[in-house]
Amino acid sequence: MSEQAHNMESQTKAAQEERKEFRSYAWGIGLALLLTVVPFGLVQWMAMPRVTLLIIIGAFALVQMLVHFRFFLHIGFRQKREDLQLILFSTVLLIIMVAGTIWIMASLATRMALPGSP
Amino acid sequence: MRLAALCCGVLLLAACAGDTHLTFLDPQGPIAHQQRWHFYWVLGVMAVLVAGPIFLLLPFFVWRYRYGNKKPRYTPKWEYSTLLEIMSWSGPIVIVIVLAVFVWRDTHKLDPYKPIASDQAPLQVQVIGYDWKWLFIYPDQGIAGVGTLALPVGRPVFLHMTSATVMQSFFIPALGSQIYAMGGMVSQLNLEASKPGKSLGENTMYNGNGFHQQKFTAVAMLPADFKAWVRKVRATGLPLNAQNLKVLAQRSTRADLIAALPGARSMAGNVYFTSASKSLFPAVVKATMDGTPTLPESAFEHRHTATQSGDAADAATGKPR
Amino acid sequence: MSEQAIKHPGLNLGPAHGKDDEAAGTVMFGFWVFLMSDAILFAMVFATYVTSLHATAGGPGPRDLYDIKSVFIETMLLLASSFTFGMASLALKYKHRKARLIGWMVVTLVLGVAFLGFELHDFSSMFVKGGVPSRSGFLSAFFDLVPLHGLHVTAGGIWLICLVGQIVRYGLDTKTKLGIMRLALFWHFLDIVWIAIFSVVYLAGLT
Amino acid sequence: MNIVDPPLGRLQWSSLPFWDMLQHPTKGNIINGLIATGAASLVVIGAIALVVLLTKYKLWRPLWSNWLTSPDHKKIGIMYVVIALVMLARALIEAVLMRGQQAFGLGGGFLSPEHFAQLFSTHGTIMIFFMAMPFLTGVINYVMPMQIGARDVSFPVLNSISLGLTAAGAALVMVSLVIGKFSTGGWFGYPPYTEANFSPGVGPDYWIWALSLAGLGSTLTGINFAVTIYKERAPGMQWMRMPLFTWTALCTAIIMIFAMPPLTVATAQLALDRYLGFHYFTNALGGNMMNFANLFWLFGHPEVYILILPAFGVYSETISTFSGKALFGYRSLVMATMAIALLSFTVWLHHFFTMGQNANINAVFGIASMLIGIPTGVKIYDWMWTMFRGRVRFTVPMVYALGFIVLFVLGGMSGILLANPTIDYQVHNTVFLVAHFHNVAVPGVLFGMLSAYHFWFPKAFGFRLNERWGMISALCWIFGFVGAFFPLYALGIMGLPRRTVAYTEARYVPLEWMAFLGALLILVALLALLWQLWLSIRDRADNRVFVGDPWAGRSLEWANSAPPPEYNFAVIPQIESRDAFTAAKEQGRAYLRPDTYVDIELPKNSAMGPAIAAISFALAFGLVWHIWWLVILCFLAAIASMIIRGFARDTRRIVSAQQVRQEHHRWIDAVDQATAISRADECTSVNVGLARQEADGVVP
Repeated sequence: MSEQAHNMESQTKAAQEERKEFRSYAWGIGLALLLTVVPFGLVQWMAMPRVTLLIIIGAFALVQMLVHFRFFLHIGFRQKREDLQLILFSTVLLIIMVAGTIWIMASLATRMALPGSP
Repeated sequence: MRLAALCCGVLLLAACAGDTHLTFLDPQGPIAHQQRWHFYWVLGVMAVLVAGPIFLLLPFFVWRYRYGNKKPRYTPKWEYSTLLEIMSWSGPIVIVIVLAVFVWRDTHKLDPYKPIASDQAPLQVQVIGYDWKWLFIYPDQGIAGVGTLALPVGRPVFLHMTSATVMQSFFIPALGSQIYAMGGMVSQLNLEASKPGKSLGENTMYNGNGFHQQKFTAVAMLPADFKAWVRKVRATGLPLNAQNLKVLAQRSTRADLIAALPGARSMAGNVYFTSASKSLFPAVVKATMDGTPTLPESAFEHRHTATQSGDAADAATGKPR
Repeated sequence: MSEQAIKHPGLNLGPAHGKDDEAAGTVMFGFWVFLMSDAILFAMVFATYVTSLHATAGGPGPRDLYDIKSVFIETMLLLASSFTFGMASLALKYKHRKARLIGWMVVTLVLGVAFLGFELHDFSSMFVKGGVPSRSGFLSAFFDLVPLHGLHVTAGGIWLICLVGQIVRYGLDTKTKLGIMRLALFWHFLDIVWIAIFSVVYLAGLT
Repeated sequence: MNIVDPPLGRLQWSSLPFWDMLQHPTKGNIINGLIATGAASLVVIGAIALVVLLTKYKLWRPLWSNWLTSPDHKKIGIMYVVIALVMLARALIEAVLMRGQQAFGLGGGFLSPEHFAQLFSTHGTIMIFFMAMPFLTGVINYVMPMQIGARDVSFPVLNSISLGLTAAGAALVMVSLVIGKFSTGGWFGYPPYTEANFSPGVGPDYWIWALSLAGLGSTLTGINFAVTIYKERAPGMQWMRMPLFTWTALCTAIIMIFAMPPLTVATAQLALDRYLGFHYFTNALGGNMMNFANLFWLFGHPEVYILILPAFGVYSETISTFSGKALFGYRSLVMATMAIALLSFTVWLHHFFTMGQNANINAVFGIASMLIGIPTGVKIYDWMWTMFRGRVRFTVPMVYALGFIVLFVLGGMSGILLANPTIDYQVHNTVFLVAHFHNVAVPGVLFGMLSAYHFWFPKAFGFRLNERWGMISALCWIFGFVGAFFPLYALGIMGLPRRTVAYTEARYVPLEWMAFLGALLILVALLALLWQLWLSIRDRADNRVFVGDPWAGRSLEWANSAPPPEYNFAVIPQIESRDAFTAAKEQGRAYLRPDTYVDIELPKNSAMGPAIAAISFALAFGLVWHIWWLVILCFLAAIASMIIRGFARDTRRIVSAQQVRQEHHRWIDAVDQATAISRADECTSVNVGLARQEADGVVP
């Protein structure tokens, strides 16, 4: 293969790659927009039970975070393992810390209240 | 090590010999009694199963396989044995599982918030932590005191506590658990004394220069003596009014407080109050929570209503409900 | 080839970048670790906020203070800036002219500054309504969480200006490229934090 | 916060330690004033003496260019250890003062309550953040990159910045001796006591900013170490071939990365409360001090394992080396280390069982705490099986290791007792707790670090430490520890709260005296350690181990000269098994001359470390004293220095292949001339660092 042909080929390959990555960003922004607009709309215009609304907001937020990780930060399951390991491990610790804190503080809040007050 | 443990044991026995009961190893009530049992039990399990094997094997290995001893086998590359690995893991796992079962059961059984089963209604006491003294309010009797927590023997005591200043920890070792008292919050503690006697009471959470003087005596007395004590306090106590409470709330030790309240000098190192209203404790909690320095007027009821409610409660004292 | 392209999460340099691509491995991993540490920091501030929700101490609460329209605009600005930074990353990776890269970066900066402007406006209108941090535990927690994100965005903005300076001064050498890649991670990460903020703080607060 | 504060903020003449004594010369004030002034003068005189000596011997330039600005992980490691030893001396003297006060504390004593409170606060803060942390960070810095066959850590200049931040924090604590007073709120500084309305002085501010600087430094260090171990391992150094010390370093680094943020949040929120009137932890207006307890221990408990894991790693190395045997149960030890690292994040609540949460929570966290006993127990057993059928040499590092095992088992037992909420209700906040955590921290951290100090000192400086005085010191540490802390178990059970300046209970006195005598013995141990250092430096010519392997070491840090060249290895080694250096020695490829040498690229010196140290110290000092112009200036300077560093390009330099060849040949020549010695002679001057190889199963 001549030098020039090789160059040509790598250029077209690069162009393909670029289109692929651009589509990834475009998908990302599209999904993110959708996942943002819906909960905002629900809060603004829809009357529904508070708990349902909270669950929907939470679910949309989680999905949107995944979308950002996937399409903007290019995290996937084909990565070198250490990076994914790092993120999953951090998530586990984050959940332990936050869930533990809320569990403890909620228990304390109920048990520290002045008897006879709400 | 065994020797050290023995020495400690002897010293503890000596410690029990004094006038004031200092420790849960010399329990004065059912809670501390159970805690003593847990302590010995866990200690025993670990001494036998954990420390025992290690303290036997370690000196033996170290001596037998010392560099100067050429006789025993030397296997510089030996680094794995399935049997030993299984033993190393399974031993601690079994011990922890056994202990975990007991921890789960006992933690629920001895939750400080859990009322003590009894055929008598618990005596209500409200505790307010000040720097550096505890104020004990007996809302049903309409009295309050600093320096002595009087308890009738055989009747559960239900304490509500808060702090008017920083975080403190209320603790009578010979009777039972300690628990934090915090500003704007109310924590609870259930105790019971099973025999008459004096026990050490204290704050264990550092709160400034007078911290080490923040002690009191928990005096367990027979029900009749308790009634007499209540009457005596009512007869001799100072009124718990806004002015006296202001003096009480200053950062001062009990000795300073007595010096500042001339009427308290005849109370043998204690300060007793009458006309302690039921609304005082919630008022202090609320005021601390709101950051308001002075209590509302409603926290101090008129003397005769307090006495009336006190009498009513007095009549109920000791009677099964 | 495609294995190369997905070597490091976040924004890659292509294999055509040669030595720079190799150098990216350690630096980008290090920055990911830093981001995860930062994520724990935010998580703890979130936890404080959630546990302080009822600590309004009689002061104004979420419904009295939050303005959903403004938050929506802020969200759109930040989302758009994430996308424009993505475009800058593509320009960097596929070796387009410097002008294109700088152009996208400047657009990102403008969006970021606009976001900060709206946020500051939010804060000032909260102050007017009595929502100052020293009013209650709840407001303290709010003014820990949201401005912390704002400070991160500010830092990102300053960093972005410095990087543009480095591009102008040194061109696209290894260090500049790695800098842009790290800032891209940082910027997208802040967007993810913002998702949590608008959901947990604003939307949940207004239900 | 008052913007129109005077130019020097809160700084006044009364901030000096002898002011009170001169204004109100009562007996108590004079005693306390003299002690405080004495301590302050020690700091000032020490600083002046240092400056004079440096000037007299014209050492400023070498200090600057060889040490302070050096990005070399070995030098940074040594500087960390120096900080740790200086701070150890101070905190230990404070401990002896406190024990002395309590021995005389029946109804009084000689220290004022406030002075006593400053002592326990600084003692705890220093021992955790400015003794243990720098010590272990220093040891890891020195050893770990060599153990994995790397030239340096991943981010050498960041390493230097981390050191600068730690040094600035330590300096802030030292300055608090001279100007103003340190916090009286203990090392965990619980609000609301540390809030502005209960502690209006500068004390808690000193505490907040010292911790913030140290915490930031540790976060960056953790990132650096973790990335180094992930990315810089020599070819063939697979995960399961890494020495155990490197494994513990990795787990420690991971904990640093994830455990420091809660501390940063807690101290920052406390600072906002104090400076700007926020209400995170105040009594009033919705503040909640329980949040602080929760956040602090979310950091505080993992911190315990940051401290203890590297020591576990050190013991794994020393026990294996001085038993002349491969480490038993490597896989189990690795798994146990990782299990401890993960579990360390699930037990924080056991520091406040008595706060009032429900029994389910207490029981869950109690059981989780006991779970840590499992991997720890496995480790102890595996170390014992390492000695089994080995040849145990009673060197100083090994004596520390043996002392550790015995004492640590007892500390672990008291830990299991405390993990029972029902028992914790009885001994929490008493000196039983103090005895427990010293019983795990002193053998588990300090002994480990001293073991490491004796083990790797010859590698770092090229000569061995005096064994005789090392042994005296080690025995004094061990027996002094027993004397100082076992009585506290009994005292705690007798209801003596921690942090008590005085007491009225006569039954405490005999035990207090036992503890005081133990503390004095520990002081002797420290003096013996200093004396040993002096003797060893004096006699260094007789104890040189330039060949680099004085203890028949097993891992790669022994595979170069002592001290090692700045690039660690002339040729990056290829690793084929665990215990890489032992394998190389056995196969006869430990001391080869390679055919070719190549240029080695190293980072250039950078002033970023000392610059950040100076700026962050001044920034923190300004914050403590409300000197706002200084704060603003330093804040801008910090940002400017980072921007300038971002624009720096010429940051690498080359060590030529020629120079590498020269240095390497000099070392190999020394190896060729050296006589290999048997282990019986390792503590004599015949030991120049070459170990005799024997056939398998024959004692060398």
